[in-house]
Amino acid sequence: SSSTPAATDDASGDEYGLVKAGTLTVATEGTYRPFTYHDEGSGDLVGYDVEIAEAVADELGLEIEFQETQWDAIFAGLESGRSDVIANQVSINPEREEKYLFSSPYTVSPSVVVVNEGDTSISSFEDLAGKTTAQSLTSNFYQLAVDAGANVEAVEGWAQAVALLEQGRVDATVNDELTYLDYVKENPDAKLEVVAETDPTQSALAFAKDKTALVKAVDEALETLRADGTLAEIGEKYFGADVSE
Amino acid sequence: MDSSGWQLFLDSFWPIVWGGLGGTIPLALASFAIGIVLALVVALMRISKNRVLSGVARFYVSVIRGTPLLVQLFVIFYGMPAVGIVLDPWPSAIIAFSLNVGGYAAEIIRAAILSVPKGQWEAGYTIGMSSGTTLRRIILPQAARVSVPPLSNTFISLVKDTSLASLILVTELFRVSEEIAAFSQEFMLIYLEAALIYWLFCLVLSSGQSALERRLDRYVAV
Amino acid sequence: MDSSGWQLFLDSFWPIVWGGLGGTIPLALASFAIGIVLALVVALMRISKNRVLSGVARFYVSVIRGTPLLVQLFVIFYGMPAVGIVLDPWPSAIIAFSLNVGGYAAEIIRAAILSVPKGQWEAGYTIGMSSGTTLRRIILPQAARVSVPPLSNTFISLVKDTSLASLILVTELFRVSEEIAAFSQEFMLIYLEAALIYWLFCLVLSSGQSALERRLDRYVAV
Amino acid sequence: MSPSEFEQDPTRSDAAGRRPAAGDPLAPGATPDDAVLLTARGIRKSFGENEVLRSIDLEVRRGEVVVLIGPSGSGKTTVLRSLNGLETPDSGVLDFDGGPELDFAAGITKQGRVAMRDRSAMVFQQHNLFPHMTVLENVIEGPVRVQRVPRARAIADAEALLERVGLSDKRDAYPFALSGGQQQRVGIVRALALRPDLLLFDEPTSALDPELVGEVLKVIKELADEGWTMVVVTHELGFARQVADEVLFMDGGVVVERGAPKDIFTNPAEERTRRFLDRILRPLD
Amino acid sequence: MSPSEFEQDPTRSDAAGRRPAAGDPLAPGATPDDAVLLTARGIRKSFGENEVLRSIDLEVRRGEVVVLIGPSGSGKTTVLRSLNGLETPDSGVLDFDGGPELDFAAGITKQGRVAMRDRSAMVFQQHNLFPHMTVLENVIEGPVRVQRVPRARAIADAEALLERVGLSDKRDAYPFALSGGQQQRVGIVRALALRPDLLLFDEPTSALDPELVGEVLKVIKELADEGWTMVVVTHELGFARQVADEVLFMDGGVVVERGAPKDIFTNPAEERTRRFLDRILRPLD
Ligand SMILES: Nc1ncnc2c1ncn2[C@@H]1O[C@H](COP(=O)(O)OP(=O)(O)OP(=O)(O)O)[C@@H](O)[C@H]1O
Ligand SMILES: Nc1ncnc2c1ncn2[C@@H]1O[C@H](COP(=O)(O)OP(=O)(O)OP(=O)(O)O)[C@@H](O)[C@H]1O
Ligand SMILES: [Mg+2]
Ligand SMILES: [Mg+2]
Repeated sequence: SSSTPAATDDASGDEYGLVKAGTLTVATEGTYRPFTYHDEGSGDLVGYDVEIAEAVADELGLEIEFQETQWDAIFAGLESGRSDVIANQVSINPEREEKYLFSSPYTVSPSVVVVNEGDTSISSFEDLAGKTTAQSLTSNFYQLAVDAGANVEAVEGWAQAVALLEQGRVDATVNDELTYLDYVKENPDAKLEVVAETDPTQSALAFAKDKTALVKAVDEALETLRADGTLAEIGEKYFGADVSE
Repeated sequence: MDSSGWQLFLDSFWPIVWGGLGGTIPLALASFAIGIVLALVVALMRISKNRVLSGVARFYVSVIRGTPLLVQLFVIFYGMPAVGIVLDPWPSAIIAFSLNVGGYAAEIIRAAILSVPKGQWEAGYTIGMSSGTTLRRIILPQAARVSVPPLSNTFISLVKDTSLASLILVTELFRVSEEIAAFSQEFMLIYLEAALIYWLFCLVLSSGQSALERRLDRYVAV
Repeated sequence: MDSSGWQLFLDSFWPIVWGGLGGTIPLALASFAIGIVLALVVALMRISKNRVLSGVARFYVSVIRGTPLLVQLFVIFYGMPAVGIVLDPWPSAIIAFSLNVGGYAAEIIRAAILSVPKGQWEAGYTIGMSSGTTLRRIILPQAARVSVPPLSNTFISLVKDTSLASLILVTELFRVSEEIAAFSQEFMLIYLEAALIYWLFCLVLSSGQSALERRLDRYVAV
Repeated sequence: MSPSEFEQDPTRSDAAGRRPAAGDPLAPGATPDDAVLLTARGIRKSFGENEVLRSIDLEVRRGEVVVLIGPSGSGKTTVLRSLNGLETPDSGVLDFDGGPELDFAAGITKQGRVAMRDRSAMVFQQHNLFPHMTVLENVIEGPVRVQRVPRARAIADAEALLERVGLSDKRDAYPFALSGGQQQRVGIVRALALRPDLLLFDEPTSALDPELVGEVLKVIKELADEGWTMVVVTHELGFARQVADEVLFMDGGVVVERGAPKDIFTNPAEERTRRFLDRILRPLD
Repeated sequence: MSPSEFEQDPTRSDAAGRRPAAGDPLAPGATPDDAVLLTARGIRKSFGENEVLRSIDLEVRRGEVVVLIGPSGSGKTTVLRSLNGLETPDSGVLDFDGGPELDFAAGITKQGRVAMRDRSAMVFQQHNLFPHMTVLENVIEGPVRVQRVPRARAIADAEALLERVGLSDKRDAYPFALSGGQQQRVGIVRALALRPDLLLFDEPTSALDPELVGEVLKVIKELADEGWTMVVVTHELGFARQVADEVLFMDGGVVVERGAPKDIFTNPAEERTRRFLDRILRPLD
């Protein structure tokens, strides 16, 4: 199949310059629970970001196709024109804003400092100074920890970070509150606690710089979905709360 | 392993195996087959007296072996579109892995060809054969025998290296394990299971190697 | 490449090289040195007539070659704490890579030992040497010559495989590149730069190989 | 199929550019006569600085056996290889009866070398049988692949030749399963099957156990008796004496002395020849 | 240093458990006398189903030269290897003068094998020099590493031996740079440097160019003349005739015939011996 944008006249959405006419091609990791992951392990691709993207595509009258790959390759795919949009809890920061376009945010949630239960030596971001945290490199939590003066060990993802924390090899990990909540929901025995949280961070869909028309349409779609309660509904499903504002 | 762990292990087994049968194995087989042909060409180029040919071959081998496979994949899948070449995941993966095998196997094949005694070339010439015919009829069948063990090493490495293909959207054994690990957060258990399944595949493939060696050894005293 | 890309390339160059000199190279050298010693032991076990020893060696080689290095690293770093063994990143990495090299290099060394003509063992015995002395003084020096090229392949693969060490918190060449890529969002450019730097390292290491081969070849007709 | 079928098939000889065999499978491509088959003049060859052949002249008549003797490194093998096109001399002229004259100084085309190679066949010291082929496959490989002889006929021919050297029962064996003498006899048959005008032997018995030498020498002697033209490098002086029409003693890349075997062996003109013969015939003196 | 220094150093012979050399560096560890050095009785050896030695008896007196001849595969090499401890017979008794009697049927300890091996030294057909060591290093390896002779003395000894066989100028060469005959002479020196009671030669000239055979045979003959005790496997019948005190003809794992060379060669009692000799001496008949 050729990915050159050779939209036919009657295909909808050809004004967006889509990778594949009539289809929104969405890049996502597929291994980042609860935002993008496989149900029952290797079942259907599900998750908060996945359903948001599906709702947006539906609203735009487009088919949807997911491309699953590692974080390393997600932005390379966007830039090389292999995908139209990234739906993977990409948080908005100045470096990224310089290179990509963002939709309006669909997740607003604080970052939290997670420690082992009973560890009283850390009770704020400032306390991370001189402590060791485990972060996945590609998240903005990495930056938060570094800024707080922590000694950061880079890991693959949440699971490894928690493993290190529980094995006592790091003092804390910084992550999205939603990730933490999902984890303790699945692992009620986990002896972890949140000791601090930031102001909320915003995550949004990311696009290549030349996709202004698409971004505009997506923003409108998000607005509609917000208005008709779909975003809140998806939030309820995964977190028991609306996290889109 | 507690009973829920055991259950997860069992539930994951077939999905991971299918990831192997549907991704890892066909990808490895196709890339290996193409890579070997490429390697043969490169090996002959390196042996050739033509300075340009052997220089090109030497450079190719050096770059392939000197740079990470991950970057090679990246360049072919995410870099080539910049020059207007857009390939689908599977063709990209097969091209990248074939080029990689080509670089490693070329040196093995070159050594195997050189290990056939010079007298065999001369015996071919003296019965009137051209270099090409001698190569094909006399030298390569003998070189095959010597090169099976190292090539099977290359193949077994390839089987595991194909896990990088998930980077360019190909679903294979390890990708399936990562999905399960991400869902269940039981990465240690699942990765061990993946390792076990890789190992089983490799055992099967190694027994293929032994069979091939026996076949090629039929003309050698035991 | 536009000028800001070029600037990023220049700014990243030394950090990535330092990642290599401070992480990749010492990790590769240490693991290779230990791995070779291990490989020698395993090779001798496999050659030995003792069924148990050779069975153990065979199993070890099969597992090491049959399972992904990533899983081996994970087991040692994340898995061992379950049985009370908690190792720091560097020791874990060195142990994992040494074990890995041990498995691959054992087969190379075994083949090299077997390639020394039987007459050399007998010549050792007939001047009164024990098996051990013959091995050390007569056989290994000759096996070294044969095994340098394949071992250098193993070493060069190892140099690139050390990038997996970042998964267990060791900072090396590729880790540094990933950090720069993540913050600059210039994945393609930075990965190409990393590949270039790997390649430069490999060129240097290969020239070391050539020098070693020349040294070992001094007693062979040219 | 009887070996004499070779004669009944005129196409074969045309295809291979060689004369049909006589009734006996061991018989050469031509009945011996006194025509000159091969003339070499002023053959020179250097490897780097090392001048290995310094103007060698050689004339071989049809049906004649020429034996080359001389110390190691004197250039005997290089002479044979030059005749077979395995080595290209730096200068000199080679003239095979019926072919174009080849002037090496003027450069020689690939076709020229192939044409020259097709006239002769070499039997090597180390036999160089193809280890991955059975005895029969070794023998028919040249006729079938190169000369395009129909496979059935090539097999029949090969079987006749193998029978003649006493190896019929080994036709499906692989070389490793044969003794040295048997291997060398297969090597000879492989050369014969090409029906060359000229057979070249490079120390065909020197890699053999002493008791196996006889069986190979006997086969070569029979070939000589039946009129094959051959050039033989050997250290078996007794054999040379019985078989050779002419003996050439080489040393340092030149032919020091040449003549009938009885003259050379009993009364060499040159001191160098005498010393060489002494060393071989009376090693302990 | 003069070769006779060996005599001036009584510790040496003790350390190595061997008798000091006579004045000449080529002289054996003992002056020849008629004492029996080695007795082997009923030596049997099978490889799998293949019974290679079927009760071999052998007696070697000090200073004597025993020559083994026989067709390929008759077991000659296996006899030598059994004497040198490279092969362990299935049964039979081996008795080196002054050492314990070894009964193979009763099993033999590692020490027993080592003790036996230390009494003799083997010269191989393919010389088996250590390619990664210079000539001198090859020769002193055994004395220095195994016998713990001081390095300087071992070097002096080696140099004297090398000079005696005409290889002084090659002491720092690597084996690849030597001719076959030179390599074989180094192989002999390497064995001599161990000052063994018994020298074993396994076809020491059969891998050599014919003109190089003489130089090696001459060295062996000199050793014999000087009283070294040796067992030699060879196909050089002229040499055997001149040098042997006793000739054993082996076939199929048994000693078919034994006696003085003149008897065996001119008037063999057994038909098998006669046929074997004929094949070697008159290959073309
Ligand atoms: N391919 C080659 N490259 C360099 N030198 C060579 C080559 N072939 C032969 N020579 C040299 O040419 C000389 C003659 O070699 P050639 O093999 O013709 O001698 P020969 O008379 O056949 O000796 P031998 O009895 O040992 O076979 C030798 O000095 C040899 O080293
Ligand atoms: N290690 C071994 N394993 C199995 N069979 C062997 C082994 N060594 C020798 N033989 C067999 O023992 C028999 C005698 O071998 P040996 O080498 O002693 O004969 P030989 O008289 O020295 O012959 P040659 O003249 O060919 O050297 C042969 O049939 C040989 O195949
Ligand atoms: Mg020669
Ligand atoms: Mg033998």
